[in-house]
Parts: sequence; structure tokens; C-alpha cells
Amino acid sequence: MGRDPAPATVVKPAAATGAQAAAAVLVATGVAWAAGERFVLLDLELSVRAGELLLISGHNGAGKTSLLSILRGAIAPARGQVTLAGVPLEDVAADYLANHIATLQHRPGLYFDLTGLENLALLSSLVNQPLTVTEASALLDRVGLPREAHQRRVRHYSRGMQQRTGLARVMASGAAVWLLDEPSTGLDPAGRETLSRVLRDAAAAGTAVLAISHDPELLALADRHLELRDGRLHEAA
Amino acid sequence: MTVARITWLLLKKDLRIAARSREMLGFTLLFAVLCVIVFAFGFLQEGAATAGYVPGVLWVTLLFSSSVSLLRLFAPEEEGGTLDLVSSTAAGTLPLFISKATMQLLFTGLVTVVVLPLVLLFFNTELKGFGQTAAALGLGLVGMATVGTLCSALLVHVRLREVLLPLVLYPTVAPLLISGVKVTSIALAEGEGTGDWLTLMLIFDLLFVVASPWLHGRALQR
Amino acid sequence: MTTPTISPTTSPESPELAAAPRAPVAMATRVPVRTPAALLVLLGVSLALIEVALWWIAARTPSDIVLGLSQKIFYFHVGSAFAMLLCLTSASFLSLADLLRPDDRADALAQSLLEVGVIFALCILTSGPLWARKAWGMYWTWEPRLTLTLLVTLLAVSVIALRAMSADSGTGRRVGAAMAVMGAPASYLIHVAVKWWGGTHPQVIQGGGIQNADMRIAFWLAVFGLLTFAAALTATRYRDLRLKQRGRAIRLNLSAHQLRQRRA
Amino acid sequence: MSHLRAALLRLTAATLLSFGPVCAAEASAPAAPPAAAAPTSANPTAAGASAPVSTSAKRDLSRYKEERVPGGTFMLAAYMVMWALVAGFVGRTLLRQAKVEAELTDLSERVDVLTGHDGDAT
Repeated sequence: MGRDPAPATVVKPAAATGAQAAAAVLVATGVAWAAGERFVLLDLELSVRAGELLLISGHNGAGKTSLLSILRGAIAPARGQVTLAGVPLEDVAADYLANHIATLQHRPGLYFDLTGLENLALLSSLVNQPLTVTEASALLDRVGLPREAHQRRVRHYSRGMQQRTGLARVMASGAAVWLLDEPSTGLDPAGRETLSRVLRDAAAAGTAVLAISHDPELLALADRHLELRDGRLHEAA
Repeated sequence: MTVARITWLLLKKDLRIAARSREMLGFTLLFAVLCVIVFAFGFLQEGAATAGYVPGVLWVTLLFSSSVSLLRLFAPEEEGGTLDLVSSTAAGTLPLFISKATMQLLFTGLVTVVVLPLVLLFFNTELKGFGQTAAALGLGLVGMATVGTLCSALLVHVRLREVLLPLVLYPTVAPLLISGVKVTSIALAEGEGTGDWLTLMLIFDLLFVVASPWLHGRALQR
Repeated sequence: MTTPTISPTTSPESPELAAAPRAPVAMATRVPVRTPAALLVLLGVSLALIEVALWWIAARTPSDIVLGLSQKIFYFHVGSAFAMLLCLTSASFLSLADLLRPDDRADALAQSLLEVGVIFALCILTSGPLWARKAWGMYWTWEPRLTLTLLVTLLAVSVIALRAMSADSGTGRRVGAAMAVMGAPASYLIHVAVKWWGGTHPQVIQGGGIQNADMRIAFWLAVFGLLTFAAALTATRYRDLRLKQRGRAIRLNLSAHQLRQRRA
Repeated sequence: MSHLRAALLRLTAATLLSFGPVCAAEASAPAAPPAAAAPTSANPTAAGASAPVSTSAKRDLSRYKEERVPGGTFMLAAYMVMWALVAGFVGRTLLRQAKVEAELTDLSERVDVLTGHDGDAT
């Protein structure tokens, strides 16, 4: 590995008011979001701390994906606000946001007509973390992408391989917050193993990892497990 | 500096993707050729296609084929879900816009290079006033590429955009189209007085080149 | 007019929600639930002007030597054209304002102006050809002013359709606004098209003006009548859209209330 | 809303009334060559002095002798279509407005029930 995939010191914590507050990187207060004329999220409170692996689950249509979009600043909440290191998201410049929050969604966030290596090289230079070929290659090795696939186009990857490459993109971004939507989709048992290891390592290195998942393997690993119900987050049993 | 660097990165990527999916360019060229042939059929009079239709056929073919390629302009981003990643760069949305507009310009430029001789050949016309025609085509393509990229970007997440794209694009580029046809017909007839039309096209180009990236940034903000 | 009264106190907005930093949708300020008197006055003035104009046209203006009675469409045709251009260009500017700083009022006003503009455009597009059949010997020519008017109308209709299709999504609103802004140069061109492209459209106002006093009076009566009428129509539509925004906000608040009740 | 409706009816009626005699005059008049078109009955005084709209000068008049386009009818048709368009728009607006108003009444009642307010609390 050329460098640590997730330097923890990128985001400076806000003025410390206590041990907990100091470590909270991404905080949502009173967040509400409506689909059409119905509130899906309401009075939602959440704080994601640096170095923790936080899992969110909830039934279909509970608003998990919308919550993720709000947390990464893609859509503005109807009410309430989200702060990144104490700064409201709407005041954070788009590129700063892109540098500090990395997301993995249903689509892997890759160009299908570029190879895995080219994707990593391009997308990492966009967030000011340019990777050398060796570094990119090492990352792809780390997520378990076969060597011969590095130079193939992503279009010819299987769903699981695309997911792995997407994970490598998140690791390459060097972001302090990871937001992952169902990261284990399409992964085989070995892939899940890899995913668990990568997330644990990232959290250990100080990254705040928030994943939407129902994967028991990840649940066993998580520091906290919250359930999204009735528009709010509850401690899961 | 950042703008230039990121734009180059994105443009290089687009060129690479275009080179790897050559089918797209090939099919667009085929479509343009087909357009010309169909127009020739449509305007057949007493067994010969009439030369008077050359400017119209040329410009309308260019407009149609540019709409076809505009509908695919953001396809690589949509397919892999990278639009968010490339539109939130340190230089904002500008590099994305410039790289896409450049791609569209290159694309339609290539189509023009193929279509122009073909139209002249099919309609038995000699190319006179080449300078004026080239200037009009150049100005027209620049304007159409910038406005087209804006339309394409606006409609990425919109349902029924295949229908909506022409509805926005054609009224907006109508001034360019009308003056382009005028200049071409004057030039082909070796007439005088294309200067005013070219100036008009230049004014609209300037307006489009300045306004389109700005509107793009405003409309796609978070 | 029978209108419901919705007093601010009946809003289910709980204090903590009211204090939330961002309003959800369209909560902004007062909505005129009663038809404002000004609107009725405007409507009355416009209708009176139009009736006087009609009478003046029928009774006082001369008949054209060549065109006969068909020339008498001129007054309302040009009046409608003024109204259309005014509506569509102001819709473009308001859309621009909404893009710069999202404002529900600007959005609603732009929407109503677009709709009224389209209605007047349709008026022009029917009265024009009927006049042209007599004057030019055909219903339609590909004359720049006609062509551009048709194109701009199509653009405006597609913006309205886009908004209707995308309900109240932010994307639809921004895209629609950008589309409306893009129509502005074409709208301006309609105004100058005849001069630049040398179309056959008569240039009565720009070239020389109207000589006959009765014709001039009828003309300005029709123009002001139609402009005020357009304003009244826009105001009516605007009020409707604002009421709709208000209804949406109330329904949102109701849903918040229900969600909280379910939790308790 | 009744104001609007009444006003619209009046307007349409006025249009028809004011143009009725004019058109009848043209229809009944013998199809004279347009160059010599007589001033309409409604307008005996002004016509002699009137200048036609400036565009008529260039026109080739011969065609009109043969063609005889019923200009008055066309004009009336144009006015009718225009008012029909406007009336359609206004009608639709009124319908939509009535719907929105009914909805708002319903909503405010529901809100009152939920919050325990009296209906007329102001």
C-alpha cells in the first residue's frame, strides 16, 4: 500500500464541547424530508463519530437512501440541517464536500468504458488524491479484484467485481466520512469478508463509516446499529 | 489553472471512452448519411434533386445528427453513476461543461466533414464561397454544441427527454439555423452580403458561450 | 366569491417546527385566500377597455380598401402580440430570478405568465393566418416572425408540460426555469425579426405609425385592454398557484402531525 | 367567481353584437371589386378620409377580383376563436381554482379537528 486509504485528520473537529462532540464528524439535527406531500423523515437526529462503524437498517421505503442523499449534501433537507465538522452542508463548497465525504451507491460510480485502474486514477485525481498506477493496483488487490481484471473495462466486470472496484474508489478518495448504501450487494462470501475487513480497518484508522445494510456479518462487526422507523432513528435491539 | 487541468482530465477520459465505443460515432455518421439520402428522395423533382435545397438539407441534417449525439452525451456518466463525482470538482461544474461541449463540437465537426461533400455530391452542386460557408458552419456548430450541451445536461434526470430535447434545442438555436442557411445559400450562389449574417451568428455564439455554462452551473446546483 | 378562510392560527405547525431553520415548501408568508379587490378592479377595467375597443373598431374605424373587414383583426392581433411578448419575456426574467434565488412567488408568477402567454400566442396564431388568407393569399408562410412565434410557443408549452409532469420536484422546477430563460433570446427576436430577416409582416408601429385618428384610438384601446386583461388573467392564475402551494404546505404539516401521533 | 363568469358572458355577447351588423352588411353587399370596396354601413363618415393600413400599397390587386375571400367572416371567425381560447382558459382556471379552494376548506377542517381549534378561530 502506497499510503493510508483513510487519513483521519482531514476534517478538523468543531470546537470541542465534550469528548463525544469532539469526535462527531457528521451531525444531523431535526432533519425532515418529504416525498411528495408526505414526510418520510421527520425530527431525525444522528451523529456519526470519527472512527466508528455505524450501521443503519430499516424496511423498504423507510427513507434510508434519502437519508444518505441528505447526509452527503446531494439534496437539501426540508427542515433541519446537517453539519460536517460543525459547518452546515449548504455552506460547504461542493468540492470540499466531495473531498471529505465518499459515497458508494447502487451504481458503483465508475466509468464502464474505462478499466478499473483508469477509473481509480481519474476519480482520485478529481478529489486531489491522485494515485500512481502501483498504488491503484495495490488498492484493487486489496479489495480482491483479480489481477487480470485490472486492465479490463468495468463493463465486462460482474456485479460483485464492480462493487469491489467501487469500494476501492471510496478507499482511494481519502475521505473522512464514508457513506455506503448496501455495500455487500452482489458480493460473494469472500467479497463480504473483504468488505468487513476494509470497513473495520477504515474505522480503526479514524474514518467515520456509515453503512446501510442488513448483512448479519456487518451487523456483528458494527459499533452501533440504528434502525430507521417512522422517520426517525432508533437504537436497534 | 485548476479549470484547465480538470477539464483536460475529463476531456481525455471522454476521448478515451469515445475511442473505445466507436460504434456511437459510426452510427451517428450512418444516421447523418441516411438523413441526406432521405432528404434527396423527398426533394426529388423530375428525377434530380434540386440544388436550391442544399443549404436547408445540410443544416437540418447537422441539427438532427447533433440531437442524436446529444442524447448520448452524458450516457457514460449516467450508466456508471459518476455524474456527482465529476460535477463537484474544485473548479465547479465548468470543467464538466467544457469537456462535454468540446466532445459535442468534435463529434458534430466530424459529421459535418462527412456530410458536406455528400450533400454537394448528391445535389449536384459545386462548392462556391468556401470561406463563408466554413465560417457559418464553424459558428453554427459552436453555438449548437454549447446550447445543446446545456439542454442535454438539464434533461439528464428528466423523463421523456428524448422528446423534450428538440423542443428546447430547436427554438433556442433557431437564429443560428436561419442565419446559417442564409449564409450558405448566399455563398453557394456567389452572392454578396454574408457579413451581417455572420456577425449575427457571432453575437449569438458569444451569448450562448457565456450564458450556457453559467445556466448549467445554476440549474444543477445542490 | 366564496372562498375558504384559513387563518394562520389553524396551522398545525408546532413551535419547534416553526423554529426550524428551513421552511419545507411554500410556507412563505401570507397567501391571498380571498379574491383581492384589486384583481376585480383590474378585471373590470380591462373588460371595459376591451368592450369600448370592440365598439370603436366596429363602429368608428374605417374599412381597409383592399382588405375590407378582415383588416379589423389587426387591433386585437397586435394587442395579443404585445401581451404575449410581455408575458413570455417577463416569465423568462422571473425564471432567471428563481434560478438565482429560489422563491416560490417568482416561480408561481413565472408559471402563470407562461400559461397566459401561451393563450395569447394561440390567439395570434389563429387570427394571423385568418388575416393572411385575405392579405397574402395563404394561411401560412414561413415568415420569420410567424416561425419564431410558433417555436417560442412550442417551447413555452413544453416548459408547462414539463412542470405538470415533474409535479413539485426541485429538478423539474430548475430545468423548467432554465428552459424558460433559454426562450428569452428567441422572444426578443420575434420583436425584431421583420427588420432583420426582411419578412413580409406589416410593420405598422415601427414604420410610420397609424395615420387615422380613429384607428389609433381603437388600436391603443385594444392594446391597453388586452394588456390589463392579461394582467388580470395572470393574477388569477398566480393566486390559484399560490393557494395550491399553501395547500401542499398544509398537507405536509398534516403528514408531520400524523407521523408524530403514530410514534406516540 | 360569478363576477368573472358574468363578465365573460357579457364580453362575448358584446363581441357578437358589435360585429353582427357589420358582417351582415358585408355579406349582403354585392361582391364589388375590392379596390372600390364601399365603406361599411356602420362607418359612413370616416371611411372616405381613411388611409388603408400601410401595407396595402404594394399588393397585386388583380388576384382579389377573382378570389373573393370573405374577409368579414374570417375576421369574425378570428375573434370568435380568440375569445373561445380565452374563455376556455378562464373556464379551466375557474374549475381548478374551485377545486383548490374546496381542497383548502377540507384541509382546514381536518386541521381544526386535529388541533382542536374552532373552525372560525382567527
